[in-house]
Amino acid sequence: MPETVFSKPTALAAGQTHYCPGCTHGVIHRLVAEVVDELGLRERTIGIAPVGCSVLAYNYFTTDFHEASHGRAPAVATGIKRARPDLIVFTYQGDGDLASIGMAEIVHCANRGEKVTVVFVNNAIYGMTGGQMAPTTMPGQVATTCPLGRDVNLAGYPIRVAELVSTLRTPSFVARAAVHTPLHAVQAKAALRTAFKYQAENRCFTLVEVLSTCPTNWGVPPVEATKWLAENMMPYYPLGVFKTPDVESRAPLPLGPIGAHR
Amino acid sequence: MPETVFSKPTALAAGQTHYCPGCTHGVIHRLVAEVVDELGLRERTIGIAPVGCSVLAYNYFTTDFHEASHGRAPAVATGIKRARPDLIVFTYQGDGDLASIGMAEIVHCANRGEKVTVVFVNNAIYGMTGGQMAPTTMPGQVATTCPLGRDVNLAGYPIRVAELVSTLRTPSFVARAAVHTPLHAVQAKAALRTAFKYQAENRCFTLVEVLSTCPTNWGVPPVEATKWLAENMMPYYPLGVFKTPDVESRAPLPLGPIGAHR
Amino acid sequence: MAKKLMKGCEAIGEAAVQAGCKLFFGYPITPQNEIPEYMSHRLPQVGGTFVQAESEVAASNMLYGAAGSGERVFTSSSSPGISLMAEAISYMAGSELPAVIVNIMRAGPGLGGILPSQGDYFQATKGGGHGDYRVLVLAPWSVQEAADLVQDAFDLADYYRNPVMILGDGLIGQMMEPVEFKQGRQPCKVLSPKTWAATGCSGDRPTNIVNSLFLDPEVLERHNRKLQAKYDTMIRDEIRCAGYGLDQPYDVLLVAYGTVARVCSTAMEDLHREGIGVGLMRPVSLFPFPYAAVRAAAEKARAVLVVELSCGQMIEDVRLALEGTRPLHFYGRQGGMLASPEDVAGKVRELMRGVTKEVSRA
Amino acid sequence: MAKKLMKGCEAIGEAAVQAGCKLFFGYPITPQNEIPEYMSHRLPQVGGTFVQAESEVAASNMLYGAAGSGERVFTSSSSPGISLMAEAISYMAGSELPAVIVNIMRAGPGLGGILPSQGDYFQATKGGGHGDYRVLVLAPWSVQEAADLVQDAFDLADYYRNPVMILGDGLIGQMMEPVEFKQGRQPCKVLSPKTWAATGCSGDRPTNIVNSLFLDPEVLERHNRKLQAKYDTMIRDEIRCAGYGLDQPYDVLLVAYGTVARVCSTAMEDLHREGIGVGLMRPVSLFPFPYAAVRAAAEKARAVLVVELSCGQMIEDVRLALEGTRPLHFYGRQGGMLASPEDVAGKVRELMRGVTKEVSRA
Amino acid sequence: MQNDVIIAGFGGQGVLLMGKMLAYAGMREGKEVSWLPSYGPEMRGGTANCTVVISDRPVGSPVVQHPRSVLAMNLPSLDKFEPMLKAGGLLLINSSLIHRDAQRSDVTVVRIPANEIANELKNPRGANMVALGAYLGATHAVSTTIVEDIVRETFAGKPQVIEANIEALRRGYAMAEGSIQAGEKT
Amino acid sequence: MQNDVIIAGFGGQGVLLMGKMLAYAGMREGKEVSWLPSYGPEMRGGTANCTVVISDRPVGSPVVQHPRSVLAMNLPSLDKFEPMLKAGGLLLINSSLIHRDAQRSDVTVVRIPANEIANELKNPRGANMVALGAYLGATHAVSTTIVEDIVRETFAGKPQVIEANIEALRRGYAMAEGSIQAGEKT
Amino acid sequence: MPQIIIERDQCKGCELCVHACPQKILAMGKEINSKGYFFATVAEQKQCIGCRLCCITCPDVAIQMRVSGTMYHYFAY
Amino acid sequence: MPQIIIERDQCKGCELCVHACPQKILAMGKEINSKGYFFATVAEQKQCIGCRLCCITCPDVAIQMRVSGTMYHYFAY
Ligand SMILES: Cc1ncc(C[n+]2csc(CCOP(=O)(O)OP(=O)(O)O)c2C)c(N)n1
Ligand SMILES: Cc1ncc(C[n+]2csc(CCOP(=O)(O)OP(=O)(O)O)c2C)c(N)n1
Ligand code: SF4
Ligand code: SF4
Ligand code: SF4
Ligand code: SF4
Ligand code: SF4
Ligand code: SF4
Ligand SMILES: [Mg+2]
Ligand SMILES: [Mg+2]
Repeated sequence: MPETVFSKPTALAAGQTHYCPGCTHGVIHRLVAEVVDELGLRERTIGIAPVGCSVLAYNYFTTDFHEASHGRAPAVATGIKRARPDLIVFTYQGDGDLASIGMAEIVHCANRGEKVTVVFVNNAIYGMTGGQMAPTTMPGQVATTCPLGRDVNLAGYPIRVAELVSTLRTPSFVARAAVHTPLHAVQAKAALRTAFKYQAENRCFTLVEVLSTCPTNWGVPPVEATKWLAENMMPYYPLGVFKTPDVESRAPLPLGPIGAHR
Repeated sequence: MPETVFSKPTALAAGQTHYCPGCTHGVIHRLVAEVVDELGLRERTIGIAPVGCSVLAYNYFTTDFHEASHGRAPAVATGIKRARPDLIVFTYQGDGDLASIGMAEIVHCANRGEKVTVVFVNNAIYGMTGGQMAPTTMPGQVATTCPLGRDVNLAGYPIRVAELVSTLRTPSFVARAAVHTPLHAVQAKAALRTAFKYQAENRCFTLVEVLSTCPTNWGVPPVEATKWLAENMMPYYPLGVFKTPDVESRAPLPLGPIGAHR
Repeated sequence: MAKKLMKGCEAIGEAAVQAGCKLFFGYPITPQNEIPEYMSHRLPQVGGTFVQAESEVAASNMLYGAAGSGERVFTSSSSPGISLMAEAISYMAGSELPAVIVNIMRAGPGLGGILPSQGDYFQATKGGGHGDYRVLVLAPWSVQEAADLVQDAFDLADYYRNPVMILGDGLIGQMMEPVEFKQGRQPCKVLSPKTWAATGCSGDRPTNIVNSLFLDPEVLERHNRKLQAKYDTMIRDEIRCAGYGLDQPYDVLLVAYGTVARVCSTAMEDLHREGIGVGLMRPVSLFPFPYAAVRAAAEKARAVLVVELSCGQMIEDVRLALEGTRPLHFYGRQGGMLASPEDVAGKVRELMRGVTKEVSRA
Repeated sequence: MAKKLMKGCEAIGEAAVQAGCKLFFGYPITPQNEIPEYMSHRLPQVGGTFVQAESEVAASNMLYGAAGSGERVFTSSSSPGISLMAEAISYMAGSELPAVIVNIMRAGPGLGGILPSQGDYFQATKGGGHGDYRVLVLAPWSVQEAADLVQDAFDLADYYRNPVMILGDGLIGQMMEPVEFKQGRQPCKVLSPKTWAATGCSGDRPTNIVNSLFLDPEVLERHNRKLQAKYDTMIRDEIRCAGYGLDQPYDVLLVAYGTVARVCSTAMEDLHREGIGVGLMRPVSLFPFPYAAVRAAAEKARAVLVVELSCGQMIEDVRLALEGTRPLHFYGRQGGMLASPEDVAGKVRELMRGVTKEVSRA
Repeated sequence: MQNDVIIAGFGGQGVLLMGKMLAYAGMREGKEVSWLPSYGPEMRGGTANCTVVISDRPVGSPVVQHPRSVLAMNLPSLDKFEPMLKAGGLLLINSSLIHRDAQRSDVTVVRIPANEIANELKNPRGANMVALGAYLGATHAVSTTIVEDIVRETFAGKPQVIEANIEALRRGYAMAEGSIQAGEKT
Repeated sequence: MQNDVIIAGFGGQGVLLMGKMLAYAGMREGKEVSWLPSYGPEMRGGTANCTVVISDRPVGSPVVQHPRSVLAMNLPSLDKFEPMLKAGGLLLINSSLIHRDAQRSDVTVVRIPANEIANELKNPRGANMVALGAYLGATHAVSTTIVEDIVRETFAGKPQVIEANIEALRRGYAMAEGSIQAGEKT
Repeated sequence: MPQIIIERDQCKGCELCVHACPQKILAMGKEINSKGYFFATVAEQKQCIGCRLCCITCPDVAIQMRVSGTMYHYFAY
Repeated sequence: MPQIIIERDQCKGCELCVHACPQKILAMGKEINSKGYFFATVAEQKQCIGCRLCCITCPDVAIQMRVSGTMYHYFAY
C-alpha cells in the first residue's frame, strides 16, 4: 500500500489560511511546523503571533499561542521563557513589526540572549495595512507612503536585520534564508531546524530572517513576485548564516584613529 | 598685556553645574560648546537634553534647547531638523537613555540619515537614578540592579553602540572617544568637530560616543574612576572612527551558506 | 473652492494643508492609513515634509520637536497607537506645545478590531497620560465638519499652546461626503507670534527652552496652576455643541457625539413622524464638555438617553451635568457594531413604555 | 513573622514575594527604584527571576507573556513609565491576563518632578489606554497596608483575570514603617487553576490562545460585554473604603485617599480638639469607587471637602457620588508640594466660616 | 426625498466604484450625499459593499439598516441584504451570477443579466455599469446624463472603454425602466 | 503621647541613619513609628533631612509641618527648620558647626558641640551619635538601652566603632539631660 | 511510483507549483473551486518523478504525495 | 609666560587637574570654598609650562589660563 511522503504536519492546523494566493507566509508556517514536529517539540512549544498579516497565526498552528502587541513579541517571548524555561518559545514577526516599531525589543531580546527563536518574515512591505513602506522596503520600491518609490535621501536605506543582530557580542544563531523556490525553502527549513535545535539545547538566542513575497501589495502575480524577490531583494539581503554561538563577535573594528580619516 | 588662551566658551552658560565632583559630563559639555563656538554655529544650534544626569543640560548652554522624554531625543531631533533644516541640531544622551529605552529611536534616526549630531555619553551605568545596570554596564560590574555584578548569562554582554550604528547602510559619521585624560579629550573634541562640521555641510547623520566616568555610582574617587575607565571600558569599547559618509557599508557578510557551519 | 467628494481621512489631511501645516509624522494603522498616505503625496506638493516614523512613540516625539520649533504639525493614529503616545502627549501639555493629534477610533480593548468605535472617550477627555493635564478634544459628525474642526484645531493649539485632539471614529475616516474648503479662511483665534519657540538664540533674548521638568516643587506647583488656569479659559471660551429639535417640546433628550449623533438625528425624525417628541444634544467639544447646555436641554425632557459606540464613557460627563435631575438611560454598541436609527428609535419607544430600566446611579 | 521597619518600596517587593510572585520585569524610575533593586537581590533567593527590561513598554509586554504563561508576575514604575504601559495594559485587560502593576506616582505632567503626587488618578481609574476596559485600583495609606494590598492584588488579579494596580505616591514608596507579614496567609479569593494559560498543548484540549483580537464585530461585542459583566462584579464585590469618626456627628466630611488621608486624619483630630466635628471617608479601592459609602457619609455632613495631591481628579467621582446633594469643596497641592494637617485644618475652618467658595458645578 | 442603496458584490466587481459614481452624480445635482464602504475583515473574504445616500436635505445617518434599494451583484450579497430591504423597496439582482429567485414578495424585484449584457457589448468588465444603469432606470435617483459625464471623467485615463461603458449604462437603464413599467402595468 | 522630630544636616552627617535608629528603637519599644526622608532634588544639593514620628497610637500624618523637636546638624538646616518648630518645642543645635544663636525664644534650646565631643572621643564620624544621644537625653523619647542595642546591631559589621559610638551616645545624653535640668532649675 | 494529490478546495490557484514542477506536468484547471479559485491539477501523473518540489512550494499545503514501493529514501528537507 | 587662575568657587575639588599636571605644580588646598569643597590651588606658578592640560581636564571649567608674550601658537585642540 502507498505511503504518504508529503502532507500537512501535525503542528499545522487543518483548514485554510486567510493569506492571499501565492503569499509565502504559508510556506514559512509549514516549515516551522515541520521542524517543530520533527524535533518532537510540539507539545511544549508556544508561538507568538505579531501584528501583521500573520496576526492570525494562532489559528494556524496546533500549539498554544500568544498574540502580542505590535512589535513587542520579543518582550512577550522573554516573559514566557523566563516564566517557563522548559517551554520552547518562538515569535513569528513581519518586518514592520520587528524592524520598525519593535527594533528596541528585538535588539535587547537578542542582546540578553533569551533562549527563544525568532522567525522574521521580511517581505519589504507592510502587508496587512495595505502596502506602506517598511524599513526593509527596497530603494525606489513604490509603496503607499512612498508613492514615488523609497527615496534613500529621505527614508534611508533598507535595514538588514540579520546583519544588525549578528554584530551583538552575546552568543546567538542568526541566519537569512528565502522561500521563493522549493530549493530555497529546503535551506530555510535547515536554518529553522538549527535554530529550534539550539533553543531546545538551551544554547542561545536564535533568529532566522526569511525573505518572503507579498504579491498583493507588490502588485504582481505570485510567480512574478518570486522573480521580483530574487532580482531585487536577494542582492541586498544575502542568504546564509551570519552568526553561530561559537563565533565570538562580529562587530566591526574602528577604521582608524580619530582624525586619520580626514 | 596677557592674553587669555583658555576660558569658558561662549556657548557654555556661566555658573556651576549640578554634576558630582570629577564627573566628566562637564568636560563633554565644554568640548561640545567649544566646537559649536569654533564653527560659529551657536546662534542656530538647538540642543536636546535627555532624561539622565544631563537632563539639566538646557541650563548649561547658551543655545536654545528642548528637554526630550526618556530615550526619544533622536525622534525630537528628527522633528526639529525636518521642521527647520537650517538649524544645527544635537542630542546629548546617556547610555540608559540612548541604548536601552531609546534603541529604536537611535537606530531609525541613524538609518533615515537625519542630519543631526548625537553626543552619546557612555558611563556604563544609570547615573541619575542611582546606579542601576545599563546596557553598557561591564560584565561583572556591580550595580544596584545587579548586586552581584552583571551576569552575561542573564543580562547579556554590553552593547557597543558605535559598532551597532556603523553597520547600517545609510551614510553616516560614527566615532568613539573618551575624556578621562586631557589627551583623550583633545581627540574627543576632534571627533565632535568633524561631526558638527558634517552636519553643517548637510552631509550625513553623525554620532560620537564618548566614554565617561560616574565616580559617584562607580563608588570610587574621580581619579580612580579615570583609571577604572581606562582599564575596564577601553578594552571593550575601542576608540576610533567607525564610519565615515564615504564608507559604503560595514554590515558583516554571511559566514557561509546555511548548514555549512555544522 | 468647489465641493469635492472626499474620504474623511483625505479631507482631514487636506484640511491640515489648508491650515498651513507642512509637517506630518505618523505610523500606519487601520482605519486611518489614508491620512499618512494622503500626506505622503500631498505634502511634497506644498514644499512640506512627510516622515513615516518607526512607531507612534517616535511619531509623537517628532511632533514634540517640530512643535517646539514653532511649526504647525500634526499626526494621526488609531486607538492602540494613541495609547503609545500617552507619555509624549503629557510632555507636550507640560511643555505647552501646540500640536494636532487625530484619533480615528477603532474597537478595543487591546488589538480589538478595526471597525468604528468610541471607546477612547475617557482616554481623550480625562487624559490618557500621567499628571494633571488636558487636551482640547473635538468630535466631528461629518466629513465637512471634520475638515472644519481640523483647521480650527491648529488655531486653538497655537492659541492655547496645548495639544488638540480630533476624535473621530472609523466611519468618519472611511466615508465619503462632499467637502468644501473656503478660500481666505481666517483663524478662529487671534494668534501671536511664537516667540517662545526654540529656533536659535543670538543672545538678544534668554534661551528658549522647551521643557516640562521643574525639580522645585513650588515652581512645578505654580506651573500646574498656570496650566489649570489655561484649561479654565478653555472651559469658559471653547465649549462647542449643537442642539436639534430643542425648540419644540420633547419627552426624551438624546445625547450623542460623532457619527452616531447623525444616526440619532435620523431616529429623531422617524420618531417625530410617530408623534414622539425627541430632542438631540450633540457635544462637539468633549473637553471642555458642554455640561450647562446638556443640563439645560435635559430640564425640558422627562428622560435622557445617551447613545455611544462604547460601553458608556461620555455618559459619566452627562451624569455630572444632570446630577440626578433626570432619569438617565443608555444605548451602546461595541466591537465595531453600529447603532442604526431603528435601534435608537426602538430604544426610545421602550423607554417611553417604561420598559428599559434606568442605568444604575453611580 | 516579627514586625520589620521597611521602606514602602521594599515592603511592596517583599509582599509580592510572600504572595508567591517569582517574576519581576521593570525599568528604573524615581521614586520607586527601591522596588526593582529589592527584587533584583530578593528574587534569586527564592528561585525567582528578575529582568531589567529595556523600557516600560518592554516590561509591560514581558508581563503579558509571563502572565499568559499562568505565573504570578508584577512590575512597578512611576507616572511617565506607566503612561508607556498604556497599550500593554489595554492588551492585558483585553486578553484577560492577571498581573499586578505598581504606580508610585510622581508629579507631572511630562517629566514634571520626582516628588509625591496623586496626579494619575484619572489614568488609573478611567483607563489610560484605549478601549472599554478597567483595572482594579487599590490605594494604600501606610506601608503595612501597601504590603497587605499587594498580596490581595495578586489574588484579585488571578480571580478576575484582570490587571490590578496599586496606586501609591512617593511618600508610600519612600517612608519607613513597621510591617508584619502574617504567616500562612490565605488568598482573599477562592482561586481556580489557570487552565486557560498557554503552557503547551498535548492535544487533549483545544489550544490556549492569549489574545485580544476579535475581527468579527459581533464576537468582539460579546467579548466587551463579558468584560463589562466582570467589571460589574468588581463593583458589586470589591469596593473597599474606610470611614473615620463617622459615628459621631460632624459638619464636614473629608474625602481623601493614600497618604494625604493620614494627613487628613491628623487634621481631624486637631479639629475635634477645637470642637469642630469632622468625618473622614477614605476610598481604598479607587476602581471600583465607593460611591454609595461616600454619599451615605456625606448625608450626615453639611459640606464635603476633597483633599488630593492633584488639581482635582477623584473629586469627579465624589461629585458623581453626591449628585449635587452637598456643597463640595476642594483642597489640592501639586508639583510635589505636600498638604500638612495644618493646611487641611485651616481649609476646614475657612469652610466653616463660609470663606471658601464651593467648587463650581461641572 | 431620499434615495439610499446598498450595493454589494465580489471585491473585483467594482461595487465601491459604482457607489462612488452614484454619489458623485448626486453631488453634481446639488444633492446631499454620503458614501460608506465596508472596510472590515470581510474585505479579505473578498466581498465588498457600500451604502450610498442621496437626499435633498443633509444626510442623517450614513448607516442604513433598511435601505430603500439593494443592488446585489452576487449570491452572498443577495443572501445578506435581501432581508434588510425596506418593505416596498427595490431589489436589483444580477441574474448572470444569481440563479435563485427573490424571497421577498413585498418589494419590487428587477433581474438584470449584467454580465451577459456586458459580454454582449464586448465589455466584460462593464457589468457594474450595466447594473448601475439599471439602478438609475429603476429609481431615477439621479440624471443619467450627469452619470454619463462622470463615466467620461472616471475613465478619462482609458478612453477606449468610455463609450462601451456608457452603452452599458444605457442598456441597463432601459431594461430596468422597462421592467418597472411592465410591473406597474400589470 | 507623640514625639516627632525633624533631623537635618549635610548628606555626609548621617542624619538619615540617626532617624532610622530612632524609629527602630521606637518600634522595639512597641510604639508606632514612621520615618520619612527627603528624597527630592535637594539631595543633590548635599543637604538631607528626615522626619521621625514616635507615638503610642497609630501614626497619623508622617508629614509634620510643626515638629515638637528639631535637630539641626548644620546652619542651613537650622535656618530652614527653626521657624517651623512648635512653640514650646525642643531645638537641638550642633554648636560645632553652627555658630549663631537660636532666634526663637518660645522653645527649649540645647546646644551640643557634637563634632568636638566626637573628636575628643577619637570618633570623628560619631558626631551624629552624640547628637542622637542628646536628643534622647532631652526628650527620653525612647530608652537608651534599646538604642544602644541598635547601635550594636547597626555597626555589627565594624565592631571597633561600636563602643566608641555608644560612648558618644552617652556623652550626648548626659550633656543634654543636664542642660535641660539646668534650664528647669533656673 | 509517486502519486500527487491536489486538494481542490485548499488550492488558491497561485500557480507556484506549476512553475516549480521540473517535469511541467502540473497545470491550472478551468474550473473554479468552492473558494472561487481556478485550482491546479496534475496533467500527466505518469511523468512525475516524485521530487516533491510542488509540495514544498505550495503555500497552502494543498498538495499531498504518496508513493508505492519506493526503493530510495526521501531526504528529510 | 603662562598664568593659571583657578576660580575657587567653581572648583569641586575633584583633583583631576592635580593628577593631570605634568609639572605636578597643582595641589588641593586646605580651605573649603563656598560650596564646601577643598579647592585646587597652584603651588608653583613659575614652573608652569602652559600645556593647558589642567584646563582641558577640568570638568567644571574652573581653570583659566593667561599668557603674556607667547612666541608660539597654541594648538586649537
Ligand atoms: C501600535 C500599533 N501600530 C500600528 C498598527 C497597525 N499595523 C498593523 S500590522 C502593521 C504592519 C504590518 O507589516 P509587517 O509587520 O511587515 O507584517 P506583514 O503584514 O507585512 O506580514 C501595522 C503598522 C497596530 N495594529 N498597532
Ligand atoms: C519613561 C521614563 N522611564 C524612566 C525614567 C527614569 N530615569 C531617569 S534617568 C534614567 C537613566 C539615566 O541613565 P543614563 O541615560 O545612562 O544617563 P546618566 O544619568 O548615566 O548620564 C532613568 C531610567 C524616566 N524619567 N522616564
Ligand atoms: S497582503 Fe501580502 S503579506 Fe499579507 S497575506 Fe497578502 S500577500 Fe501575504
Ligand atoms: S551620578 Fe554619575 S553621571 Fe551623574 S553627575 Fe554624578 S557622577 Fe556624573
Ligand atoms: S513531485 Fe516533482 S515532478 Fe511530481 S508533480 Fe511534483 S514537482 Fe512535478
Ligand atoms: S501551489 Fe498550491 S495553492 Fe498554488 S496553485 Fe499549486 S496547489 Fe494551488
Ligand atoms: S598648564 Fe600644564 S603645567 Fe601649567 S598647571 Fe596646567 S597642567 Fe600644569
Ligand atoms: S579639575 Fe577643576 S574642579 Fe577638579 S579640582 Fe581641579 S580645578 Fe577643581
Ligand atoms: Mg512585511
Ligand atoms: Mg549612563
